[in-house]
Amino acid sequence: MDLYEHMGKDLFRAHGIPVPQGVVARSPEEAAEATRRFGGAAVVKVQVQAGGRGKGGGVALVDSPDEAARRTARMLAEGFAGHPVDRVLVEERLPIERELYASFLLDRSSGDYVGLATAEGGVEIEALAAERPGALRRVRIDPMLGLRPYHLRELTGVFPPSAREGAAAIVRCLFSLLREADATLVEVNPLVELVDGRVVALDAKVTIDDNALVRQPDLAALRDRFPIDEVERRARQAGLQYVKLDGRVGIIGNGAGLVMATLDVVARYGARAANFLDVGGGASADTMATSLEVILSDPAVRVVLINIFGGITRCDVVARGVLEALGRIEATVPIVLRLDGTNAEEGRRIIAEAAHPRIVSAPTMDEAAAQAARLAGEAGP
Amino acid sequence: MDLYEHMGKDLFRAHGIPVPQGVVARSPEEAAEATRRFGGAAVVKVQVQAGGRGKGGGVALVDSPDEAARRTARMLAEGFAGHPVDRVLVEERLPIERELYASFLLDRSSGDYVGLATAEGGVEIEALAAERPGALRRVRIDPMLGLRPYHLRELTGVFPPSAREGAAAIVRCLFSLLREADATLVEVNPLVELVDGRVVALDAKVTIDDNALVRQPDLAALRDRFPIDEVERRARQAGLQYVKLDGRVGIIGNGAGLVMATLDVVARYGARAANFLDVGGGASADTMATSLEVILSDPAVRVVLINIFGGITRCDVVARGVLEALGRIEATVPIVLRLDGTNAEEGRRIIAEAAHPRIVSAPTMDEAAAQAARLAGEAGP
Amino acid sequence: MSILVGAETRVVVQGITGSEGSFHTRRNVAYGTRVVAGVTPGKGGQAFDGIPVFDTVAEAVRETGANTSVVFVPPRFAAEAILEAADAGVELVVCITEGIPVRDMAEVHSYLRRGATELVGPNCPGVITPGVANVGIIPGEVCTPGRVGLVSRSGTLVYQIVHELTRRGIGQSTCVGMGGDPVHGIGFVEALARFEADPDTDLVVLTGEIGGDDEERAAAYIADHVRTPVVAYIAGFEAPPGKRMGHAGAIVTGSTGTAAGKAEALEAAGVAVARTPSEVADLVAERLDRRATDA
Amino acid sequence: MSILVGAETRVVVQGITGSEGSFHTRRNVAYGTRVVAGVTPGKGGQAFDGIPVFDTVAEAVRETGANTSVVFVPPRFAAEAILEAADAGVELVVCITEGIPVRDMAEVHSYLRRGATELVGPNCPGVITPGVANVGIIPGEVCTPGRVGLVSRSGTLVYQIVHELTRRGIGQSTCVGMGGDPVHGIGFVEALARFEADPDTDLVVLTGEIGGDDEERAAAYIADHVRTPVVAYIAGFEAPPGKRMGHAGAIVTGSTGTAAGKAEALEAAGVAVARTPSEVADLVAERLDRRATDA
Repeated sequence: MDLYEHMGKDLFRAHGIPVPQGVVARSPEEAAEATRRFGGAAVVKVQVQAGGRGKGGGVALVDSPDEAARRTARMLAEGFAGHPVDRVLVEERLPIERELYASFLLDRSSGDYVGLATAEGGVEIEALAAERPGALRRVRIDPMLGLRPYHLRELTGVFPPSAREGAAAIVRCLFSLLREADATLVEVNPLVELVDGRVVALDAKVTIDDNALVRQPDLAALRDRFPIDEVERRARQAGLQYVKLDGRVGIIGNGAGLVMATLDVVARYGARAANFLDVGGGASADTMATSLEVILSDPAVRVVLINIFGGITRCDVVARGVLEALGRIEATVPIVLRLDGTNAEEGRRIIAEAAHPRIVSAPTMDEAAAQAARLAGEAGP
Repeated sequence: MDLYEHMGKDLFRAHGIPVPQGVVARSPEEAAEATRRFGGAAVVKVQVQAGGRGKGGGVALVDSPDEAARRTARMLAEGFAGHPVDRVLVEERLPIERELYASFLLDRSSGDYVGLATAEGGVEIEALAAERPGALRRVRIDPMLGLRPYHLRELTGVFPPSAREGAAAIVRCLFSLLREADATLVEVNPLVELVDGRVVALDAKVTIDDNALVRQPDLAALRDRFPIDEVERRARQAGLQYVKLDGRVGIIGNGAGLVMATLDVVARYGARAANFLDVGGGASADTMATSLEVILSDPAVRVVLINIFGGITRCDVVARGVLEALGRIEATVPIVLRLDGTNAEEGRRIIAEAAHPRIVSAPTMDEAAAQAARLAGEAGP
Repeated sequence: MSILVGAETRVVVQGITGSEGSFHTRRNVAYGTRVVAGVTPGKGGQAFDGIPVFDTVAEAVRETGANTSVVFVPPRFAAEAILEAADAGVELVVCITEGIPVRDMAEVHSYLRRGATELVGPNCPGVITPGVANVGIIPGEVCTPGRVGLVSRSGTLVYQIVHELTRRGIGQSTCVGMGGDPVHGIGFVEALARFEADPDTDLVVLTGEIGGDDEERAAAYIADHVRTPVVAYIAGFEAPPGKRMGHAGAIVTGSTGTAAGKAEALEAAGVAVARTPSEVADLVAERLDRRATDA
Repeated sequence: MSILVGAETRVVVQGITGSEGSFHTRRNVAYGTRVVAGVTPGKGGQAFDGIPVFDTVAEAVRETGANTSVVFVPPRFAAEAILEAADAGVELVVCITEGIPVRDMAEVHSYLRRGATELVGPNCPGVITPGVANVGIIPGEVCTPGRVGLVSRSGTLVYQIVHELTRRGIGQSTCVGMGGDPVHGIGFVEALARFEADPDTDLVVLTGEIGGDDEERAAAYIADHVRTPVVAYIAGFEAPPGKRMGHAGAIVTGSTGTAAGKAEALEAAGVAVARTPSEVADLVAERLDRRATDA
């Protein structure tokens, strides 16, 4: 779960990391009021679960409450890079001497924590890493060992001496936060040295491990604070992994890999998926009904492809679930159903006997995809 | 540093481990008074830095204050197994259902912590390990991992079910104590289950890592509470490693290994060492003077053998130190001096020029030992 | 004949009395797997379908000689369960549990680095050597003994691809579901090394997914160390961009994690990359035929 | 030609500006050892006798290619210094520091188990390959190049025995002072394995002490793995009983730790055990003569 900057900064504050004074504004009026409080000059920043705000116009330096209101109004209206925006962060403007960079993350290749630091903050860190790797200090930290004084010395050694002490205090807190909040990424870009010598986190990017939310109740509560599509909310509440796409073939499958493969096979037959939907291990009537509802709520969908390979999931249960779901909701488009694996024959027999007018059975994944593409009116080669 | 039982029990209490009520008594009167307080029956235990008290008469069950006074008087007068006794621990008597055993220690072979537990407490644990190893549960604990619930389950699984919960709480605290107090051994033998079901540590054996005393000021303060020979105290204060032995050849050397080897070589020539004395890396006039004083205070000494192999230690410095020391104190016996290694020639020249009547130079360790044995009147083969 | 699990495998099931554990224990036993012990703290001394249950893995190992553990305990206890198995001297731990916090797994990963215990998973379907032993939740019915090895990040894709192979009469030496969690045990590289050393594996199927750089590292390893033919499939050519670990994540892995990027890396290492699961089976059949012709 | 240190050794001195560090750095440099860097936090950018000083070992390794570290920092920082060297990728750490709390060393020991860094010490005199490189505080003057390896728990006994060998014209391939602390790095077994693999070591001298069970484990290893002749000396036949770790300690080590017990174990493994240091040299000379006669 990616946190909004202002949530990240709340965490920073709680862990003793200095951040600028700021106020979350949900309207132009609130933004103007906050700017007034900061003496008439402020920074207005869109709050989205995405990066690249500086370049993309998501950050505005404003010199009056009016200007803050105007920029906020536009941000709320236009969103940012396809993300809806329901709030901005209005912060005091600070006199910056130089911009630095610091981050910690869990490196999935090695299973270790990695700390990164550079004196050239504020730029795109990938670009810096590619162009001038020598400018980036990289430290591997064993998860059982934790951050040691020499790791800290190594990371902050890349900063100018004037900023080292202030930065070291922040970097140490960043690592505590990473572990205590079950984060997989904490990034400060830029970390700034002010004209008066103080070091402050001007930005905050924090990603929390979804698996750990059960033991991070405060962070888990934030999950519901992000604006989310009504359909996605419904899917999530039913425990479904749902992502909206822009094709015409609605997809339901069990297991992320199989669903992704289904998307690929549908593409192979010339059509495009309308969504990614993984029912996971369960395939009860309720699950099937919710899945169908979610998918059929997308007006672009011309056909639904249900692709189940039974392992734990039993195909007879799926078959009954689909039929029961269709008793509850109206199927407005054809449904191509492919059942394989555990109890597949039984499942196919149940479907055949029901002879539901909307259901088209397919014996293999490829034939199911071909059928679905044809029914979507997108049949290709 | 081995703690007295009552010191170990103070530590136990501080770490939440239940122990019997007890009072340290330094006189028969104090022991009688304590026994009175416990209702007239008590256990009196000598406090020494040694084991085997139960068998050796160091523990007495007393049924009256008078008996407590009598037994205490004898313990204070007679000492225990050659150790002086300056105090006893008087404890309440508890109704014991059964005796168990639990310990943790740092295993020098593997570098891991090891936990040991058995339901057959109160006996000699080496004997049990040798005779019925199956009765002893042994768990290896990685120092970075620490004690985990499954380690605890494995250790306490050897106890009868009625005692497991109480024992588990104690065993967990024992491990915390081990690490927080920088102990290399914590042992409870017996750990007892009382008739009322409570589990209590009836004994406490704790060894503290001497190297860690610098960061354990409370424990370091205990160091001076043990009764110690005046000569040993002087040696220790001068930073010398001194152990009294019962031969006639006083030994001074640099490095534990070399001093032990000197003992061996002296024995080879038919004599026996009067002591072990390691001056360590330093060999100033002060060190040499104190070393000679310490050794010459032993009336059994007939000759002193100084065996120095210079590495960091420089032989010229040693030579001057010995001469200066002999200017301050009177050498009542001959001193055989062997100098080798760094600046040995210079050192020998200094000795030769000084022509001190008590100093006999020897070119090698073997010749020095032969000379010393001869001068001690113990020359052998 | 196989890798990781085989005729010598003696399984202890951690969480044997739980609903998942008991269900799959029965299936694994029915398949012929030697399940010699179970562990459920507090239930030591009981039995499950005649299998003795112990309080600790150490006890199970001591009493039954178990050398392989399969973990079905809930996520908040699962990392501890792996550590326990490792400390008990089990050679292979297969962790099925999904949803273990990655911080816990990072600690486990660090600890296992110093010992002799191998881990498969977590969040994986397990390992099956068809006809011999099934440790985990892969449906044994879809598998058939043979000489093609399979290693997959996705669980259901193991089933799908094995099914496609079996339909064409192509049997499997061992199928490994390595799991898709960020920090995991045996990965492509370790599985490939084992298949390469297995005289009874003629070809390896590698099933990847978008995200991470496991496939890129596998490609580099194949180029340098693997002579056995490899056929790959990467799920997610059409999938929405995977979750990334932020900007810094991309630097560390040195990969953008797309299916196309992964396919390209593998193809550069001489791997035949299929675009769909059925194409995997086609490519495998073709390679095996070519090999037979060459021989 | 040698073990552990040799012509390829590039040393970084941790604590180079301290009194011990600076003194011995000069001696090691004078001996011909390639000391390429020093580390003292806060003094990065300075130089010591022309040797660049860095704030961290990682930086020293990056800038100078150091592959061996020698630690002279005070006891309360020494364990961290070893961890730092290991994380910086140094291959060998020689820790001279005496008085490190054993809890800290236990943690270090656990950490090093999983990596590629070797440790000698702590509380040791270091390692010298006579005529080539001296890493630590062994006085180079007493050594002479040759074909006898030496490994010792005691520091001054290294000097004494090397001196006895040199006096008889017997040179040394490498002398290792392993240190006498309870938890330490390379021990007898690891040193023996290296000497056994070194084509230029004809015989090994092993110098033990009372206490612990290092010598007993060495004996078992020699019996199974060592063909190179071994001559041993155990100091302390006449010494007072060594400090023991209480009753439980004796069970764990399976040894009472006496010199006689150790000598007996070694003799049972075919090792010639001397009773005094000079007898060590006699036995070595005798074995080498016999070997020369045989050849």
